[in-house]
Amino acid sequence: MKRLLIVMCVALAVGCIAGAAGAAPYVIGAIFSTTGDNAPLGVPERETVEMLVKQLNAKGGIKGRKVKVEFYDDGGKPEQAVQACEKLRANKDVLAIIGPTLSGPSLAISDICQKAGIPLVSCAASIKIVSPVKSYVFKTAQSDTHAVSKVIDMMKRKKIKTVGFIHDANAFGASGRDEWKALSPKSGIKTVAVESFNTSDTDMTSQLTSIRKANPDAIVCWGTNPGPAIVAKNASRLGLKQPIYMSHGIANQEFINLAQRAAEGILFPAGKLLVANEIPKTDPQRNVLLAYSSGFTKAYKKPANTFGGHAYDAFMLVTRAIGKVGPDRAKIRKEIENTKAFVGVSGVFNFSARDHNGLTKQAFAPVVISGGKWRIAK
Amino acid sequence: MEFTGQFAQLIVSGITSGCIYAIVAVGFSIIYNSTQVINFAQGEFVMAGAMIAAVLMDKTGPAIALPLAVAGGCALGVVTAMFVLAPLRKASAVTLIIITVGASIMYRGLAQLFWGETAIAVRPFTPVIEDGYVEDRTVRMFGAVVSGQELWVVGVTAVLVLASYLFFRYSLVGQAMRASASNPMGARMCGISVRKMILVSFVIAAGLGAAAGVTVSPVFYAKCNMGTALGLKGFCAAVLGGLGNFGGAIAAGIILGVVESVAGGMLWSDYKDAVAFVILLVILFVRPEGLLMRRKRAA
Amino acid sequence: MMALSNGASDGKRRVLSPVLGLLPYVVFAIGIALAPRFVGDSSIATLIYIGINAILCIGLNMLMGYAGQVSLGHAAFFGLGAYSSAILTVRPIQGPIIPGFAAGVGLLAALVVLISVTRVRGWKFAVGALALLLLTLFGSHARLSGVIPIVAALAVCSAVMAALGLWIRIGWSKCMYSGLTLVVVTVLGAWFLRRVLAAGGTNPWIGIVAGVVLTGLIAYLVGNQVLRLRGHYLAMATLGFGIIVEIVFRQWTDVTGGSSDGIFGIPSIPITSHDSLLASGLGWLNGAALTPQREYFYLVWAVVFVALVVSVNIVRSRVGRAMRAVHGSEVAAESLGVDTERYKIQVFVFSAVLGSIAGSLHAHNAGIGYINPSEFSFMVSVQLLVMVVVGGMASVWGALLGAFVIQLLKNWMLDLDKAHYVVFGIVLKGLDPIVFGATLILVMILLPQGLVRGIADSVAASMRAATRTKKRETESAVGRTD
Amino acid sequence: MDALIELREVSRSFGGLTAVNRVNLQVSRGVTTAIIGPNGAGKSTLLNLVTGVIPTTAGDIAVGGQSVNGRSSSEIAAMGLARTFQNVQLFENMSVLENVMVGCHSWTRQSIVSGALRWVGHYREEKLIRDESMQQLEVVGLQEMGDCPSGSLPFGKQRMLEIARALASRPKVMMLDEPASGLSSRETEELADLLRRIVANGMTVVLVDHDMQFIMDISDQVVVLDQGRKIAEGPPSVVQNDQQVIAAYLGTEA
Repeated sequence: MKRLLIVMCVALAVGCIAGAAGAAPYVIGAIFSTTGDNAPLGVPERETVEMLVKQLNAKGGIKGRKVKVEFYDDGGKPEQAVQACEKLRANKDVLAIIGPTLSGPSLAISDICQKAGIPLVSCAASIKIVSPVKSYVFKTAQSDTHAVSKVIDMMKRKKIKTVGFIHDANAFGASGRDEWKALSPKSGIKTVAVESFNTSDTDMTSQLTSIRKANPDAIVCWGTNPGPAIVAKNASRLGLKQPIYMSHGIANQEFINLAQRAAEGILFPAGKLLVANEIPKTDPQRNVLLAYSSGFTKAYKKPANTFGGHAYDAFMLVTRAIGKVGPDRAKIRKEIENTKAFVGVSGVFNFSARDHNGLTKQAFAPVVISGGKWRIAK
Repeated sequence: MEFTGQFAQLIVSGITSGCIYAIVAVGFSIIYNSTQVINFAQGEFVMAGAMIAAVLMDKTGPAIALPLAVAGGCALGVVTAMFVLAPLRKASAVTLIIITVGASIMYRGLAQLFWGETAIAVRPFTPVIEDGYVEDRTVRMFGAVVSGQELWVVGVTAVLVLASYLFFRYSLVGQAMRASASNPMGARMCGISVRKMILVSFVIAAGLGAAAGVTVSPVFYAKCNMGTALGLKGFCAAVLGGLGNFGGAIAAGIILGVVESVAGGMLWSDYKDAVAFVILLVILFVRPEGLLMRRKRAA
Repeated sequence: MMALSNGASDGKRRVLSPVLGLLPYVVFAIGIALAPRFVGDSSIATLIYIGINAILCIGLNMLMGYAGQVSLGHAAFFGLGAYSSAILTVRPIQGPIIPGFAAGVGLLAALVVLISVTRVRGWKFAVGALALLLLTLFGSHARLSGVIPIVAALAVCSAVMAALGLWIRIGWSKCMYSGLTLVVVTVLGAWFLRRVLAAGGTNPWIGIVAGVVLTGLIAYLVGNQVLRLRGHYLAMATLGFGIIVEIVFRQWTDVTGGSSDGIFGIPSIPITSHDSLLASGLGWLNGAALTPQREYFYLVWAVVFVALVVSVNIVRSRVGRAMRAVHGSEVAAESLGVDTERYKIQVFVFSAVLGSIAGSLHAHNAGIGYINPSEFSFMVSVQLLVMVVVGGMASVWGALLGAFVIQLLKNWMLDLDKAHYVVFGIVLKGLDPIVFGATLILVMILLPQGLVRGIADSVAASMRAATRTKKRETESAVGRTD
Repeated sequence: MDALIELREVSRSFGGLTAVNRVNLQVSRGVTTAIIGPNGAGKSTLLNLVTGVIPTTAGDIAVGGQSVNGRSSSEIAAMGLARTFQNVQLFENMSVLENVMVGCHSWTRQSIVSGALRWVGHYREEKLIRDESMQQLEVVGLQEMGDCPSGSLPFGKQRMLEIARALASRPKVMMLDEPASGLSSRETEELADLLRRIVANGMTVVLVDHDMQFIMDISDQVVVLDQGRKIAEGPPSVVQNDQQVIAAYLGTEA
């Protein structure tokens, strides 16, 4: 009797749920990391797209035809992203794919989308997604090159000559380190120490001690939560006086909750979303940012963050293209490639055949944390 | 902050993580002694304690959250004991290892499902609340800055270790457990229900783990996947100290914490995590019964 | 008459059994050949993943199911194969690293020769290993190019090791071989890597072979030390080894590309040129145009078929029985002259080699060609454990079934996440760890031998019961003559 | 007569306790030797010393003329020494026939590669192994049960299977560790009959047991151990009446 029970329950688990038959609406695929270590990045992206679809369909969709988004979760794993992408590719109605959240999965499926001729608009940071350029592959997140060059600008203003660099060992941190190694020598900034920590590390005192030995003018920490918050706490406990610069990876409330007082005075480049109310009226992004952040906070009772912003831009780019050229993958690709001066949350996009990211370092605003809030750094 | 200050700071943070490795190692030894089983889910007990405390802390305050967290950990211990005891008749070492590995990843998945993936800040036991920030008291000790919570960690560790030592040495149940560990058949002869003893050993090990989780999470954070790393490092300490040997487990835990912290600071930080596992492999190859144990009789 | 019928039935059984024996393979081969015809593109990708996991599981099953040695770090061999192939085909090792890397591989080979030839152990092994290490460090500084330095190095190394062999009495000639291997492999390795760098990457087949060689060396060395341990110590050692290898993949960015980009743009492995007979044959089988992905499907599943046949052959051979005896009772096997340590290492290396081949196939996966350290982490080792456990600890076909069931389960959970059900306010997502953990526990408690063995045993037992009753009836009916 | 097993001044101690104390012993070809003694006399330890399961503390053991110390028990077995165990150690994950086929391991040569690729020598040797195993099964009367799982056999049959398996390794000398313990009188008789047939085929057998009646009418030579020391040696009739043996072992029989 026991064996029967087991065989039955496994069979039940294997029974597939019949996919919903594609109705008339335009179908867009979306792959985000809503589980696993990087859920804090993927969840707001999925919520943003769900909000935007509701808003769009409430206004009658694109020229009267509703929009339907097929959400998949890749759990931050390249293999799972490939499985999801294969399911989307098999569905002929899918016009474009938004996401994935992370560089690894994006690189894994970029070839599939390129060969299958499906426009892919990734929300991940790594520059390798769009260089060498693949005609069908775009990305809306600011590249690490932009973030790093923004940090270097912020440092030049403070006349900083030597830096201690510490980064998370995961994809985000390693990509930041590679860009830093490439760009910092050009602007005369010497890196006197490079340290790394594991994503699940709970104590970075040893790394910070060896940075302190090198006695740099400033410290740069590149990673996504919760690592950088621990670096901030350990640094303040060690009494490190140098200014601490971090990456746009800490641009969410979780960082401030964890770091508490240690977050004071930390400078980092972030999408203008965080300081939307402070940016001057003349900036074209102002009302887009305010509309998005208020809409998101009303819908989900938590502040919007820049990762959600990447998904906002991706969705907008795709739906605008469909609106202009109709449901044809090749035309949509060409339309996105020719998009000029598109005011998004992550910045003002100017795509071209050679630049499938369309952003410059102006997409970032210099932000400082003071009084537990984000402020524009002078 | 010349060289000695930095070194002292490394030692302090090493001792803090070392204490947690020590308690997890003691948890491993308690369960190993009574069931010859390596309980892979030991790290998840620490996570359970930390997460329950973090989730309840704001709603109910520390007075209720902390005991509830330890109780939650013990409940998890009972459930794990049930899984391990179920196939006991035809249980080979392979089966039991696979069961505890399964339990470990299942608990981690459940924690992620119910409490989400974000890292939750936990209020220290003795916080200093200034202008809206919940900060932890710090005190300078021989050149290094030590936070109040770290002192709590060392204190609680000492208390827990002492309590478990006294329990196994002098209390009736403790001796019954040691009896059933060394000779299950003999223990049954004296009317000790070995099943109940195994259950009690899981509850104690889980309680210790949860208490460790509650105490250490304010130092950094509580997150659903913190259990795995702590469990593995704790196991390295348990093997370093000689499986089943309490004193060895405690000493080895602290040694491992300090060595890892100093090696990370002085040598190269990229491979800081690998230090514990390299030590594990060297120990397993050279002296499987651990550094601090007398060479066990070969028979 | 009784003997005759008995003989006849035996005769019939003996003629029948090879045919019966081959039946499952024929059915399996036909299944592979015709599957792409009835299956859409997205399922082809899933089937390729199932195939790659099946090769891994067959290897792990031999190690855990038959030889009873638990490994919680099997993803490390999967990773070693993948990275060897990817590095040698797309991202050749840069100039400055080559001498060091080649010296490292030389040291590995020398250690393997030292152990396998002299069967030395304990402090004597430590002394030998230390000597080889010093020679390697010394050798890697001296520029080993040009005939004279190489011959000099050969002389020095073999002399030193021979002297060492004499001194600690483990046979000077055997020790000399390890010295020779050190220099030869280092020089050959450096030459090969420079050629690969110059050519910007070799063709995939050489990558696979190199992966198998490297993984085999490492597996032999680790296995030699690890397999003397019992039960949970062995599980822990393999777990530690797996985590160290993953950290190296993540941190050694100059060689492995680290965790940010991993290695991308890895070409697929073409098995036919487009106008060849095989291409048209496969095209006919496939019913539609032969896309690179379907071509890759045939390659992967051909390797699965070979792995299956080889594994079943080994299980049903002298060495296979020796391995299963080690699992049954190690002391009894020793008492029958089975050198348990040697066979444990052989099956450990065999499962590592299969893991390496699966890794190479994963790296060259058609249309993807991307690998990242997160694909070789501890969780992947646990997933392999689940597949082997579900399929059945001691059944090669079970490993295949385990790979199918778990991959379909993962796909089904992908759809479950898509549906985004909300139960009591909790969004059902990320159920993989829960389902896999629960499966491990349930199967180990209710059905320790796993699905296939569980079913096979009950079928076999009922068949045997049936034949015994039939035989008893014929005997009673005819009346025993002897 | 050349001695198949020779023990010179062999002793073994665990910490303070000396289990075997300077024992000298010779087992010659064709002489069925029994080693008896009260429980805890060191019989099983002696057996484990000879088969290399545990190393000796002092003294030297030779099997077939070659010294044994430092060799693994598989090397010693390959020298022609087979044994059975006090608590039966069958390969329960394998069938009855397969158990015996493992016995043929030491005198066969097929490697993992020839097994995997079904090299030419494979089938020839497999047939050889299968026939030898069936023959051994016939000796112990288990040829019908070839395909059943070994775990499903009744206890008596399991002991017989273990002996068949040991025979399959074509040993020069066989050491049986308390073969009669746990057997019914009919099974003990069956076992005695089997042993007689095996000895008749020229096999040298060493019995380690404390079932006096079973020992006395089978063995040619009896060695008595007490507290690890050899206190008597000789034919069964002599040993039976030796006062020292009676005092130490048979106790107050009268």
